[in-house]
Amino acid sequence: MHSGRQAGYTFMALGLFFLGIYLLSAYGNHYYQRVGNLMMIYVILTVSLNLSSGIMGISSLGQIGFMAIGAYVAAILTLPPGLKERWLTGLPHWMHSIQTGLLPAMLLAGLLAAVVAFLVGIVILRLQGVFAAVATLGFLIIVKVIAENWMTVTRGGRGLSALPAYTNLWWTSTAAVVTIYAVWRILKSPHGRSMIAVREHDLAAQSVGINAPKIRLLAFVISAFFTGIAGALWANLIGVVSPGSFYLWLTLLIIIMMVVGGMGSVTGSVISAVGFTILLELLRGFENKIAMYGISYIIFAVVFLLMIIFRPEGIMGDREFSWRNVRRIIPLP
Amino acid sequence: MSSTAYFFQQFINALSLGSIYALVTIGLAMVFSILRLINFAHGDLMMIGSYAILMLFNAGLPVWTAILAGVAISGITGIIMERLCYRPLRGSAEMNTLLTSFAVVVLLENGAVLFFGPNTQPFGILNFIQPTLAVGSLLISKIDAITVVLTLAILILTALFIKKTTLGISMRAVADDLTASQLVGIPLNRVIVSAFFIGSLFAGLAGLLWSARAGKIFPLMGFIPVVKAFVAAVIGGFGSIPGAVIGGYVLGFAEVFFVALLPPDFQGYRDAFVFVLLIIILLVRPQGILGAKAMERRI
Amino acid sequence: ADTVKIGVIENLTGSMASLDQPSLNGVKLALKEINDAGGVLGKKVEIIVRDGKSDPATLATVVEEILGKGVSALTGLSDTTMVLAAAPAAQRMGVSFVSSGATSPSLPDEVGDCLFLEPFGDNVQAAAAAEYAYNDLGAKSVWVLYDKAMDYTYLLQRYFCDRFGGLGGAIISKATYQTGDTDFRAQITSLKSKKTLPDILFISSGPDEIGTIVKQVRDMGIKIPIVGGDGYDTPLLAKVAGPAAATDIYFTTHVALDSKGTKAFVENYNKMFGHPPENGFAALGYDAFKLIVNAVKNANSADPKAVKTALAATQGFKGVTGTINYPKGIRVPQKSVTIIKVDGGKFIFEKEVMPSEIPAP
Amino acid sequence: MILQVTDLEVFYGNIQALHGISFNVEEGETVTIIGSNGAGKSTTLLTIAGLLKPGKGEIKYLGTSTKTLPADRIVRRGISLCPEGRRIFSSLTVYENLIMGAVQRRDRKKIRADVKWVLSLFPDLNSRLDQAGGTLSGGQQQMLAIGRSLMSRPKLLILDEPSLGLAPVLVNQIFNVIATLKNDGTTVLLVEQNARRALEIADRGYVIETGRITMEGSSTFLKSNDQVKSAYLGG
Amino acid sequence: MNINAISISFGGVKALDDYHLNLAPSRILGVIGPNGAGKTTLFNLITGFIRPDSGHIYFGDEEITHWEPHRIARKGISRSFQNICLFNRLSVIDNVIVGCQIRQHPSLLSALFKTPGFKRNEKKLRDSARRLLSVFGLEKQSDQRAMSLSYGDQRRLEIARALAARPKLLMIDEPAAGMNPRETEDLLALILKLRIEFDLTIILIEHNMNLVMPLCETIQVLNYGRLVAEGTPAEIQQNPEVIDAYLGDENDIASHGS
Ligand SMILES: Nc1ncnc2c1ncn2[C@@H]1O[C@H](COP(=O)(O)OP(=O)(O)OP(=O)(O)O)[C@@H](O)[C@H]1O
Ligand SMILES: Nc1ncnc2c1ncn2[C@@H]1O[C@H](COP(=O)(O)OP(=O)(O)OP(=O)(O)O)[C@@H](O)[C@H]1O
Ligand SMILES: [Mg+2]
Ligand SMILES: [Mg+2]
Repeated sequence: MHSGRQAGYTFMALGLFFLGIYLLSAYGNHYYQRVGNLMMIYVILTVSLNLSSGIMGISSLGQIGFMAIGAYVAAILTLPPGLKERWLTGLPHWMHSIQTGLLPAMLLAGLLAAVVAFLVGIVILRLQGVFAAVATLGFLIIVKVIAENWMTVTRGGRGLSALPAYTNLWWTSTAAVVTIYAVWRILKSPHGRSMIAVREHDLAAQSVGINAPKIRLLAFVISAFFTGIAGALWANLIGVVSPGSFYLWLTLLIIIMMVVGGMGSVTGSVISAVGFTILLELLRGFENKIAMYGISYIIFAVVFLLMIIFRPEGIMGDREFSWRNVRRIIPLP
Repeated sequence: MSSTAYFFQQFINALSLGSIYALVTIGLAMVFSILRLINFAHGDLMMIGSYAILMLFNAGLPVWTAILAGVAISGITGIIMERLCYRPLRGSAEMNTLLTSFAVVVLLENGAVLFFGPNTQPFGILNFIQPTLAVGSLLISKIDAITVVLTLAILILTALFIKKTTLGISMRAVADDLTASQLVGIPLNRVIVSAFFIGSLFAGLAGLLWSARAGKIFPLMGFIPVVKAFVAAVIGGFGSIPGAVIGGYVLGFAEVFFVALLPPDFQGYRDAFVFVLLIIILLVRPQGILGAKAMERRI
Repeated sequence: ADTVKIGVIENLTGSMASLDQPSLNGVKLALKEINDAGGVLGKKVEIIVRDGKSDPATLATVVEEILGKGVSALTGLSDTTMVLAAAPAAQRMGVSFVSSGATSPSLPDEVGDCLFLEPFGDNVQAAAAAEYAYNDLGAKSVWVLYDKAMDYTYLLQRYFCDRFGGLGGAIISKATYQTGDTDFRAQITSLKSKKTLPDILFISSGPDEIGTIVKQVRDMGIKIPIVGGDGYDTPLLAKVAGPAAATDIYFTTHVALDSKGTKAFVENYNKMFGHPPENGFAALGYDAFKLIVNAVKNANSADPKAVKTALAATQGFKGVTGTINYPKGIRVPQKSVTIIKVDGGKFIFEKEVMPSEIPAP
Repeated sequence: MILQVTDLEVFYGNIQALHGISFNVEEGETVTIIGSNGAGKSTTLLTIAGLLKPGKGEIKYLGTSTKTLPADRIVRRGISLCPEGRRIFSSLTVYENLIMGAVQRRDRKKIRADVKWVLSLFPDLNSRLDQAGGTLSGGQQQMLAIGRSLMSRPKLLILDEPSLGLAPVLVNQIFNVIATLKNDGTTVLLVEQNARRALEIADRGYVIETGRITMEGSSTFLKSNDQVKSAYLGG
Repeated sequence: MNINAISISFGGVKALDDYHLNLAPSRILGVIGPNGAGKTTLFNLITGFIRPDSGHIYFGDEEITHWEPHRIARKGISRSFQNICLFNRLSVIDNVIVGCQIRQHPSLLSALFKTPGFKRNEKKLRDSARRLLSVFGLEKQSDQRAMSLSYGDQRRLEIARALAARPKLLMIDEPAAGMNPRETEDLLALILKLRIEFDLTIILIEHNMNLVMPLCETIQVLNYGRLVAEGTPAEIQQNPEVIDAYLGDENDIASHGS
């Protein structure tokens, strides 16, 4: 198919998507907006996790640690100055009077997460398999412990509250689109191929000149960047960040989304993040109807088990969406 | 209290914490070494075993009968778990099985909350064992002494079992190459189920001792021990049974001595220190302390 | 509408469930009693219950869902962080939120004029405990152990130390642990190694750990009196620690569950759920709900704005957990604190006090 | 007839690898299957061993169908496959690898005797009994793999490219071992790229091309067939 | 290529002992020797996957003894693996493209913005990969995953990938394993052709004398890690020590080989 036409389809789809976003933010109720926001944040988290775990093959249980870093950075930056002065006595003075908007907070959040990922990655990425998994889990726990104990900067277990509710659907959806685009482009570039090659056989990859540690670090850092941004969006959506929010449940949730979508497939991650957000809301509705609290997670676990048993490679495997395939099913102009 | 007495008391505290960690870890390492499966539901087997013991005891069974039956129930639950959740996934990617075990955790914990209610219940089954034994100025808890002995006995027995018996070697063979084990005629299901059963029995036993130490049980109680065991197993060298025990003790000692030696303001950072220690150990020995001696992949 | 709708948000699953489920039970009991007595404003009361799953994101979502259904007010939640995730949405919509169990006194100011606490603030009970320890127990020095991962335990010990120090008591040292720990011997051994032992131990803990801590303290041969807050108010304390260990313990709480005023509550609870209240949060949930209904009655309207105004003006509301007055502009009630003594595993009412000086939130 | 394969079709996902293969092996015979890369030889052998399940067709061993049996039950009946690419247990020692070959047997004494026998066939392994299998050189691993499959004392031994990666002396040795086994009455089904030598030792042979049997006959016939010569034996 | 007295041992076993090599450009060297003699170990040493206990390795005029494998590869040494090491879940053509990428350093930004240069580059990579695949007769399988190839085809793909990196020195470990005599002949012709087309220096490990003898100009024989003989194919074939330890008594080349 002509590549110009494909681009045309893509722009049309994007147009429709943002039209939907417009309708939802103008006419949708708060509840749907909130679900929409969370959905977009999950999309960012899942797609960026897929870059480091699915595509690059790093078994990481620590991804949410980067989200926590992003969230705290954004929280500290956007916290009203008066509160900052009262609560965060450990910050340097000049920071007390600063209160940024969402965009700078987001970028700095992503950047700091990336820097931390770089430092942590140099150490941790030398490990493989379960060893990498437990070391990254360790990273997550270290982040949590620091957040709990560094009273004068994070306010400890109480967390930072009263954050301005900057985040809205426009921000989250734009960030999601940018993340998807970037990861997609990386996947389709020599870097992406090198990542997969290293994942499949790191020694063989080195034998054709790929610097395996470097490419792993690259994937890890980029992935942390977007995850940090998701953290910033989350912080200014929920309005309170606390150490317990960025822990194992969220870790589990996004890994499940990634695996069910298909490790290595950006399309799969998007489908699965959207699908699971909706599924969890529906299940909660059901749970409320029968008033058996906890049943929604039980069903969720069973759904996941069935998916993984009957489609171990996930919804998309490592295949991707293409207009060509769509045309095969629906006749497009 | 003199400073030597202080040190020895902390040493005993560390030993006692280490042994319960070691005991939890052995079962986890056993299942891992066979299936390359980190069974996060191991902690929930502990929980199920403990609830079973308590319910049977409350139903009027004698203590020891209740304990035996409860441990057996956790073993059987392990078998069911393998049959329903892990067998269909056999041979698939590590990430998939890891996640599956997380899903099993979600399933069991939420199920337990629905079934038993979310509240903590006292667990005083072993209270008839006098709590402490005083040696000079030192205090040794009897339950802990029992735990140490039990841990070492289990360690020796399993190590011999894995090394010497045909079933033990078969387990390692299955761990090594699933397809090849089928080709040489290892009865896969039997071997894996045995491994799961033994590992789950250990979980039941560890659950009993863990709950007796804490004096209480609750539906989410399995989570902390399994994370600790996971860490201990990695420190020791995943899959190695003696490694599991060493890892358990390293973890116990690290936790106790961080608290014992650090000023109170830093005590909160205990878990962070423990993980920094873990990462350092792994950088020096990427396979853990006793992990299969860095066998290079032949290419 | 033919019913008055009240939203109830609780963490019915996850780590907070052991506090919030009893709280919900309390709400249900109150609901039954109110509707049996004909409801309010001639209408039945209806509750809309949502589970927050001990997860801030879920809380923030379900609160929007409930708000979308036109409720007059919201109640629930026993933890400050959780309230902070749920309440801002209510604040935005001008719907009041009565937190049934969170006790951080600065909470109302952090959220806004829609947030009310049903229990007293931690500063009040901590000051009461400090005064009781200093004056009644004659304690001049204290050793503190607290859970560093929890907001409640952190604040409680901080206010306690403020007041105890203010009275002239000495804080020998502090030790910490993390929620979920089951082994406290390292901390206890370090206490034992102190040259001079303190007169009391102040242990700031949630309901799930306190039994184990007391057991281990006593097992290690320490007989010093233990003082604490409303986290102790659960039968578990005696059952986990055992009657021998659960002795010489004093704690502050909202109400003595065996006192005359609460007898009916405990009995009705037992009748409805087949067991006595698990912990103090049941009574708090019960009171918070009745407090809201009371405000609806006073406002003579189910409109959120009117309910909010009525809530803020609450005076002399008699609940199981004490009498609630909101002084002008303050949404933390001035309530007296009950002090309970534990002896041989039995909870004994000691006295009801109002601290003479309260540390600033 | 010890083995009878009729109309076997095997799929990998959607890809059909075998399009209806039929052949048989008589008791005591040595039969070889030759074919170029990707023809489907290994697929055929794996299906017989029970690791792949046929889409269609029948496999009869000693008169009964083995189609639904799991692989370990097939081994117990006396079929042993030494797979392509060795697949020894790399973390087990050489000795343990051999013991695993006899995992189904209960006669401890004879197992020990058989270990001796295998080591006499492959003396190179003798000094490495406690070495981890994974650290052996390619050729040593191949010997171990064959030794391991002999340990089950199979009635039907199936070898997939046993000479792969072996030094010429060892290739001789392996073929000698096969000859010995043949004399002892073991039935052998052999897939071997060294087609010339395979035909020399075998009684009969089949030629397989893209999943179909295209020719069969006695070894002497195949060896002298022009098509076979030009396609598989080289000039 | 120049190797000076390298030795390495694994837990007491000398896998390679005082090994020397001096290889002029454009030559083809065969390395033979019994199983476990240390041939693959030699390859692993040269390509940087293991470090020698002692000795030096030079390539051109640079010492590469302690370089990382990827750096050595970029310098112009490519290899194939004895135990096949493909990127299993990448398609056949992508396996080769990964090899072709070696000389490229496109920036991440050009990929993000899909610049024209980036697109041109991608097309170039794909074209040259396709050409290589057709040389190896794998063009029909180019969109399959590497793991779905049969053993023999996987061996070919290994060589194709190594060649894709445009090496000056190509090192192939048992390329004819799993090929029948006819296929071996084709491979022989192919290597000869490639050698000229790409101006290659080649080191070959192979047990199949039908490939080694006609192809190699020099042959080295290893046994227990030691160099026991070096010479032209004819010389080696006559060497009694080699016949005894390696080729076998009856010298199969005469009776069974072709
Ligand atoms: N795992 C697999 N997935 C998909 N296709 C496969 C797989 N294994 C083999 N095939 C395909 O099945 C066909 C037969 O392969 P098989 O391995 O049986 O060939 P072979 O005759 O043993 O070849 P060789 O001599 O190279 O070993 C080939 O076309 C191959 O591409
Ligand atoms: N990582 C290792 N650990 C222990 N021993 C090793 C290791 N690598 C190689 N060896 C030993 O070194 C020797 C040489 O092995 P190498 O693989 O180089 O042999 P080779 O000449 O390639 O043999 P083949 O022709 O069978 O492939 C063997 O005895 C082998 O067991
Ligand atoms: Mg084959
Ligand atoms: Mg070799």
